[in-house]
Amino acid sequence: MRVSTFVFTFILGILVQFNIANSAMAQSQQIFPSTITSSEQGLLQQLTTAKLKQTSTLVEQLSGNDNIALLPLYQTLLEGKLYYVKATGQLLHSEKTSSGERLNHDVFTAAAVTGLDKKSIKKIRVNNSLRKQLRTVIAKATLLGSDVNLRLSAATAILNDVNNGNIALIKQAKTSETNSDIIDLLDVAIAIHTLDNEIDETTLIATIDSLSGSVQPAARNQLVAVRDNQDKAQYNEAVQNAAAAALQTIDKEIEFYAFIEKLFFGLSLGSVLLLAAIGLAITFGVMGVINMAHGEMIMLGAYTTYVIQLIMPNFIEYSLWFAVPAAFLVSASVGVLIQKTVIRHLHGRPLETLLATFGISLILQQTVRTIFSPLNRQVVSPEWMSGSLAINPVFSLTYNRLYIIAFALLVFMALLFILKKTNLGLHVRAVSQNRDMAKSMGIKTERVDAMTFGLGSGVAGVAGVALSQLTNVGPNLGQSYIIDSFMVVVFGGVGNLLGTLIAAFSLGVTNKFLEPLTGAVLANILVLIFIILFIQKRPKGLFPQKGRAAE
Amino acid sequence: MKISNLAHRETWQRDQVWPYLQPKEPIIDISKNMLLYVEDLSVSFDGFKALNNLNLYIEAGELRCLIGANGAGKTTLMDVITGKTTPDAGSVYFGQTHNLLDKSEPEIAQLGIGRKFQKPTVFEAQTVFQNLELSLKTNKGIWYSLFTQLSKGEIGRIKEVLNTIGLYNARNQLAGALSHGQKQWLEIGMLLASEPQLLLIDEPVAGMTAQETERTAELLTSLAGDHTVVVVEHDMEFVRSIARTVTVLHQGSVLAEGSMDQVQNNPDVIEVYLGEEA
Amino acid sequence: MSSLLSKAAAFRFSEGGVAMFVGVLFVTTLLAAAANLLLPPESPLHVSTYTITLLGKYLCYALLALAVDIVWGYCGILSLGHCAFFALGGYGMGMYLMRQIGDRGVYGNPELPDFMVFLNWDSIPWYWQGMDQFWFAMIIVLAIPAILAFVFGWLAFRSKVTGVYLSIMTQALTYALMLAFFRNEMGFGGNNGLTDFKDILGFNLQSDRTRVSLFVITATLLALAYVCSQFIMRSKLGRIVVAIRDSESRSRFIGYKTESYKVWLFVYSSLLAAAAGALYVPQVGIINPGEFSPLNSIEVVVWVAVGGRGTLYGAVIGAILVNYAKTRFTAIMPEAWLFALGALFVWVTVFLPKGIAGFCEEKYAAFKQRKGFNQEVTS
Amino acid sequence: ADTIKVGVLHSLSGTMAISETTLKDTVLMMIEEQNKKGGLLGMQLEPVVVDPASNWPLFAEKTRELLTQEQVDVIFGCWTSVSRKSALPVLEELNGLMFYPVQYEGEESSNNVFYTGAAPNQQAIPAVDYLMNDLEVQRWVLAGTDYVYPRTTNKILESYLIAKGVAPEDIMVNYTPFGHSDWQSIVADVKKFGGAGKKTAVVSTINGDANVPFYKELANQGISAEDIPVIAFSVGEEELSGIDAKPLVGHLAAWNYFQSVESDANDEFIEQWKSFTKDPKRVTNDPMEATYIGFNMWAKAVEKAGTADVDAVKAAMIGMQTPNLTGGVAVMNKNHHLSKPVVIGEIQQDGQFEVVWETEELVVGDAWSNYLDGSKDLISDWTAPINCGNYNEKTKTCSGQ
Amino acid sequence: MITFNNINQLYGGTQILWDLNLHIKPGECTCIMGRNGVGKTTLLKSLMGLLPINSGEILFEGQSIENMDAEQRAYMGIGYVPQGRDIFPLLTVEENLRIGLPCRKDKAKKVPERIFELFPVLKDMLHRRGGDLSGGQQQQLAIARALVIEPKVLILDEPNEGIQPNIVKQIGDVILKLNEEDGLTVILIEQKLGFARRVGKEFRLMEKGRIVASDKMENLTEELIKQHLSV
Ligand SMILES: Nc1ncnc2c1ncn2[C@@H]1O[C@H](COP(=O)(O)OP(=O)(O)OP(=O)(O)O)[C@@H](O)[C@H]1O
Ligand SMILES: Nc1ncnc2c1ncn2[C@@H]1O[C@H](COP(=O)(O)OP(=O)(O)OP(=O)(O)O)[C@@H](O)[C@H]1O
Ligand SMILES: [Mg+2]
Ligand SMILES: [Mg+2]
Repeated sequence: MRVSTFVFTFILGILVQFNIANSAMAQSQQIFPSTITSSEQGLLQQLTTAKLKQTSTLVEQLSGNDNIALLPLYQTLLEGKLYYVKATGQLLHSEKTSSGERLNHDVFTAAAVTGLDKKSIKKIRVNNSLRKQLRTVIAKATLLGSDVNLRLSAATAILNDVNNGNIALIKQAKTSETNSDIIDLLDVAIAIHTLDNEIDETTLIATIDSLSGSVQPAARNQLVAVRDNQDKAQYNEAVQNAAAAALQTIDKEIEFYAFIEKLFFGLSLGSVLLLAAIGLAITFGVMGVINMAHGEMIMLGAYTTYVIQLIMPNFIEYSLWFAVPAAFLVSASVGVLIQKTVIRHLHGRPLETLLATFGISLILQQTVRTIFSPLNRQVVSPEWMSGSLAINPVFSLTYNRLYIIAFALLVFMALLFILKKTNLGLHVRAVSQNRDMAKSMGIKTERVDAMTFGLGSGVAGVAGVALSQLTNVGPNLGQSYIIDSFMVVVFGGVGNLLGTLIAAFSLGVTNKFLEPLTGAVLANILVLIFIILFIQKRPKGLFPQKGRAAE
Repeated sequence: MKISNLAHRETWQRDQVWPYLQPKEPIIDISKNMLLYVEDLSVSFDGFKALNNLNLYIEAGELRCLIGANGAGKTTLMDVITGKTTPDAGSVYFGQTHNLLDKSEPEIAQLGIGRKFQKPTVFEAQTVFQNLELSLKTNKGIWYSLFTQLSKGEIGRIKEVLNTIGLYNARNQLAGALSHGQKQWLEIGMLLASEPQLLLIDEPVAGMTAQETERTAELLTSLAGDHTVVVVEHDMEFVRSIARTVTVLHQGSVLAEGSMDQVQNNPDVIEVYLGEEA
Repeated sequence: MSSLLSKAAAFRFSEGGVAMFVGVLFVTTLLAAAANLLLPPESPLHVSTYTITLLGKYLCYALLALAVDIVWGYCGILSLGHCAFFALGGYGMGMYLMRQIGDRGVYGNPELPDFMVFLNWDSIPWYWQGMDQFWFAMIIVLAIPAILAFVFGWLAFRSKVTGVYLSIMTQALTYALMLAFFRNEMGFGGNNGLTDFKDILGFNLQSDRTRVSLFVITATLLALAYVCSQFIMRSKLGRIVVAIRDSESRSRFIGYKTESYKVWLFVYSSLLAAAAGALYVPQVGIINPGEFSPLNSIEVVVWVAVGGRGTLYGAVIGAILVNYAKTRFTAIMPEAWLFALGALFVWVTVFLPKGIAGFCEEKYAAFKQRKGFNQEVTS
Repeated sequence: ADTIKVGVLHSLSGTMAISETTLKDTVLMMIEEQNKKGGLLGMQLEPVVVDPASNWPLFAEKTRELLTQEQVDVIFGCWTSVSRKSALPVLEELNGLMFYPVQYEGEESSNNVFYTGAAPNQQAIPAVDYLMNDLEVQRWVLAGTDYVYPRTTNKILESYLIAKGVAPEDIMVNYTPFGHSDWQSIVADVKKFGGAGKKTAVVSTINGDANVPFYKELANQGISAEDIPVIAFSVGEEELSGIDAKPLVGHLAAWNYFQSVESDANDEFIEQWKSFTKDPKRVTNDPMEATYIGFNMWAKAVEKAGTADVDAVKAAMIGMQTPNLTGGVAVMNKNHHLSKPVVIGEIQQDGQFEVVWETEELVVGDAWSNYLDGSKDLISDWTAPINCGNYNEKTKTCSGQ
Repeated sequence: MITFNNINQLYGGTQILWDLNLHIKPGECTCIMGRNGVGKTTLLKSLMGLLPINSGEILFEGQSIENMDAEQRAYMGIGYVPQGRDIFPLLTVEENLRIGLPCRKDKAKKVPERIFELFPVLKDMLHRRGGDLSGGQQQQLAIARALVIEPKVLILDEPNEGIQPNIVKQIGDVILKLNEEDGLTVILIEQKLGFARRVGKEFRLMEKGRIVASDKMENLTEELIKQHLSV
């Protein structure tokens, strides 16, 4: 216990440090200065009084001149941070810091504006269509810019909206572009434009061929349009056949990626199952405690993540690094507590642990409800966990899932190591097999029990951190995983860690391959039935404990 | 079965009025005077050969001793005969007709093969009396068990067994509370109560005093003849006192077979099993 | 000598016990029924219809607990999915009651239940055929759970699925059923389930008379099930079952086909559960897939444990007590009742390992010993 | 009696506690407020809170308990349809009175229930209209949790969309189980469906806990509100307060009320709520407004009737008007449903909604959808001479009676 | 070395040990004998701390240990070979042996070679699960396992049960060697007279939970045997 208090204070100390550093960083953010024509100035003034529907026309007019100087305005508006001072009409970039105070800057001069209260400024509202419009405007303005990432997103954005108005810009961009990814995109854009406007058959066919390797949805849609078009004479049979052939190639490729994608989905579902089940594989699989409160250990881990984020609001990006050990400690201590107060009295009565831990799970849930309210709590995903790694337009891997797969494997390895290679592991197994004999061999059974249960619970807590990134953090979090966890452990073979791993992944993958065929509900049911039938074939799971002793 | 008895059966005992409710006596064809055929039996566990091309024939009414080094495969052999372990190859026949390999444990038991385990196994949560009651030789069907009552004869039989195994005073004790040796006795008792044709007895005298050992020896000798008995034991004195034919197993196959004297003087047996002095 | 048998560990309940149990049950039932029907509502002794329905519900739960106890307490088969049979029985009855509504539903369709009209079904699905006949519905009520229990049991016990593996599989079973019944395509009303029943066998379900009758019928059935189970458990079959619980392999080696015994018992138990479910539905007025929820089944196990497993009356007491506690707690301390309930479970398992029944028996035995009632068994 | 008893039938534990506890608190707050004003008819209001624990049969049991044991005069309660359906027969048998404050699938009108939440025509249809007209959506994903509300709503929407000329292959319907947490495949499908070059939107009737992982997955797979907006009917401020709203910005919800609506009544209500819960961060939501309206209407009806007697109050309720929180008035119609405004809002970073569209006038709640075969001809009218919840205008009969 | 003073022990309601007094001399090999069910195993379990005693005192090297946990007693140097072997069935033979290492004074990390010299079979079986071994092999493993903790006293409960004759002899040699060469104190429960006579220096006869005779092994007369051991 003393160790854990120490670690806690230590973490807290660090958190405070970083908090300070981070808010300092936020302040130093810059907004570009600029100069603006007077006609634009007039439009800008109208912005403050315009209704939402008019805003869009104003933006259109503003963007007519392609004035790069207005970029900060668009950007601020897009982020929903554009405000104006009611009295003067001055446009502000206004942002709330996590401590609740508002920082106001002039949009164009970036000069700080102070002395304004909540009532004296008003937000300029944006909606989806406006945002979309702004993005296109920004794309146009940045397509020739110097920032590669901006250019890339601009090129991607423009792909969905190639028209005679911007084709010149696209072509110009292509001549000066050096980045090959962007060039590819621009090529596709030009090809789309060509398909739409060209009438020469050979050019059309050549363009179609050039698109046949591209899995860009825009390109595909254009090809579909060509193939199915009845009206335009230039799309004669040859052209349409070429389009159909190109589509076939594309579809084959898409299908391939769809397969890989499904596999990835399956693995990632599997990793979630693994994380949820792995603590149970210890408390239940190794110690034989039918721990119905396992789900609540996961829940505690998730809530710990929430609390950590509360403590360090400016440091969300790194919060998970603290949450993992903290969740481990919290869940482990609760686990040890449960072990010392309840489970200890239930040696040799495994089925009864089910009842007691069921009671404990009710208590824990209600405790959390009382402390944190029954509402879900908000756990923020750090930036590096959001978004996806785009391999191509039809196949991308979401970062959070990638990290979670890696994390699950890591936790798994660590546990495997502890159980197989350390004395603790050996002692745990000995105690679970023959308590009296273990005692006679000098093993401190009580301590081993507490540590094992703590370990299993702690790992569940760690799983909670990961799950907080995927789903709700609420009092019912645990319940939704408990059945799956048991299913995984049993399917894999009780007491076999490797079995748990394989069971989790195979169930995940099976589920994800079934889902498109049957729908999510039926897929779930089928997997359950599959497990039930499978157990008939192998009554002790995938990896049964073999040998005489198992009988 | 006496005639009068039969009549009594048909009219008075409800469960036995209908022939289909009577326990069917399995017919064991021992016309060749052989009860058990074990041929070319091989068993392996993860590549380890516990039994290796084993051949063994047991005559009806025989008392056979099976000895052999630790790990020679004696218990495994019994496991195969009673249906607990499925062999890789070979055949096991009970009489001329019953292939034991395609039968389940209860079927084999109902055929009349009883077994005592090396490590005593009894129903720990039931009393000694109930342990014996459950092992009685009767119909083992569900509906029968639901409506049956212990008959006078059966109670007498249980008492008799209780006396034989010296646990009469402990009859109301839970079997789980018996000492190791007492459990051994109880298990032998259960075997007696079930009156099997073939008794497979794994190390009956382990943990018994010299006198108890003697008593066991007498008991087994008296059983032979009506029953066929196969005994595994490491206690050479005991083996000597009961043995007519002795089979020595080694590394899963038969090393030697013959009378006690022959076996005892077999140099191979001395080397791998008995040690010089025995 | 045979009286000696009744001394056996698991069969401590004396002959008088059955009579006592049935007696107490009947007296209470009849008194409550009479107090409801005969006494005017103002009378202080009047038992309200609310109480009657509540009691009826408890008795259904008691029957369910009995079913669980029989497989768990006596045979060691810890079923975490017994509510599947309960709910299936309930659905059978629910279907019958649905068909009884006839054209009194909101859409006035004489044939289709409301939810089917609602989802544009044009005819009644085949598995709803015949459910308007009471006798047929009752056959279905018992047959479907029994068949399910048989198939599941046969598969599982034959392949020697035991212990927690079996428990988790039963859980998977009920979970799968829950998901399936949640599906609207199944034609059982999806999440809303079956509700808004009007009458049963022509009797208005809302009338006090019908309620009281249902209550009395439940009590009778519980008594019947109790006597029947007691008979089974005290027969040799009961002892074999306990033997299987303690050492299945030993039982096999003395010639018992343990899988058949287990299947038999499992089916018997599922029948009790189904009957409980069928009686439950008209009394509470709704059946919905939530009844399949694995947590419900676990709760039933907890009732049995609290009452004392391995004793029939323990299961009954446990079910009634825990549910009564639930009713009280949810009313008097709505925010904290889960604490109380959770603590109760923990406390009972740790301090009363044999449940309330076990505790009482121990005390009773000690009391008898003190009083010098030493009844040595003579044989 | 010297008090008027008000039953509160909301789950305080189990899966529904997350939503329903708030409503329990709302009722308690309203009661406290009313008592400060001197109660009703000179009597204090006494709340009777019970916990049906998200267990449907318990709703029936607790309703009976409230009506017969506690003898309450009115019940505020239920969230899910199934809980209402469970309580309904008891209410009708014992002639109780219940106010149901949640948006639901319609297709019901009981003499003993007043429905103060939205019927499908007060939420779903306007929402689709908005998407179609303002956002020019051409392809539709109807995603819902597999239970009655989404099924019905989607059914209504499907026939509505087809009536509006949308091709069936431009509609994708998907159902998931309760609490579904792995949305990878479905979101990928939506992405594919939306990648076909036509403006696509998701109409979400996804319930409860399943929303968080759904939106997270949308964001992670790079689907933004500008590409494929999601309009939800079950996501309100309360739900958003438990979500990191960053990835949701721009997605939509259709309700009859948002906390961000600017009106004096609303400001006051929010203030009151925050001080009642002693939590300055507590948010308000649509079902709370429905509870607010229901409670005030009931109070007014009691005063008008001069008694808390159920029949008298029921009669007094019809035609009753009380201010709602969006600055207008709510009217109770003959079919026991309200007339309400419909507002559509975009989710903001702070978990609030920004109103982007609202109906010009009040929409009358329709108990029986005009877009379902079975219910086209049904109306509900609880005044003489019809006095029926499901009156068939064609056959001129009241079915089920 | 070990002294039992007035030990009483009950299982639930039934008393097994009655005012039992026993003294074990250091460096001796003491044989405890008695019929089935007289309480020999119970006595050893009480010594090991696996069964609580109801009254009385147990002294180990002068220190009273009746309140200590079994694990402490193991650390103090009591090595236990139980009746029925109690191998950890799912651990490999090697792991079964390694369990005891932390108890050793020298904190060795590996199972000492000596063990395999005494029981060569185990060497070949290091990686097989303990539970798979034949009964006799398990028994040898159990003895080896107890020796790993380097005990000062070795207590053996019917160590020859189910062991082939030549190994029985070996075990006898091992016990003699440990006892005579290393000076290890040995307490042995043995039913087979021959073996007891060969390795035992002292004997104690038990009946109904009491020690009824104790003396040097030479003095174990036929009469005593008849009186206390025969049925
Ligand atoms: N289930 C099993 N898995 C792996 N190995 C096994 C199994 N059963 C038996 N063995 C091995 O087979 C060999 C023979 O074992 P068995 O028990 O038959 O010997 P035994 O002759 O009865 O010996 P003992 O006299 O010591 O009891 C042993 O080496 C044992 O380790
Ligand atoms: N768990 C228990 N509960 C109740 N009584 C028990 C228990 N274990 C043993 N006994 C009783 O204690 C007595 C002594 O048992 P113990 O095992 O010590 O005998 P033992 O002398 O070692 O016999 P054996 O030579 O058969 O091993 C026996 O009569 C037995 O019935
Ligand atoms: Mg053997
Ligand atoms: Mg002993």
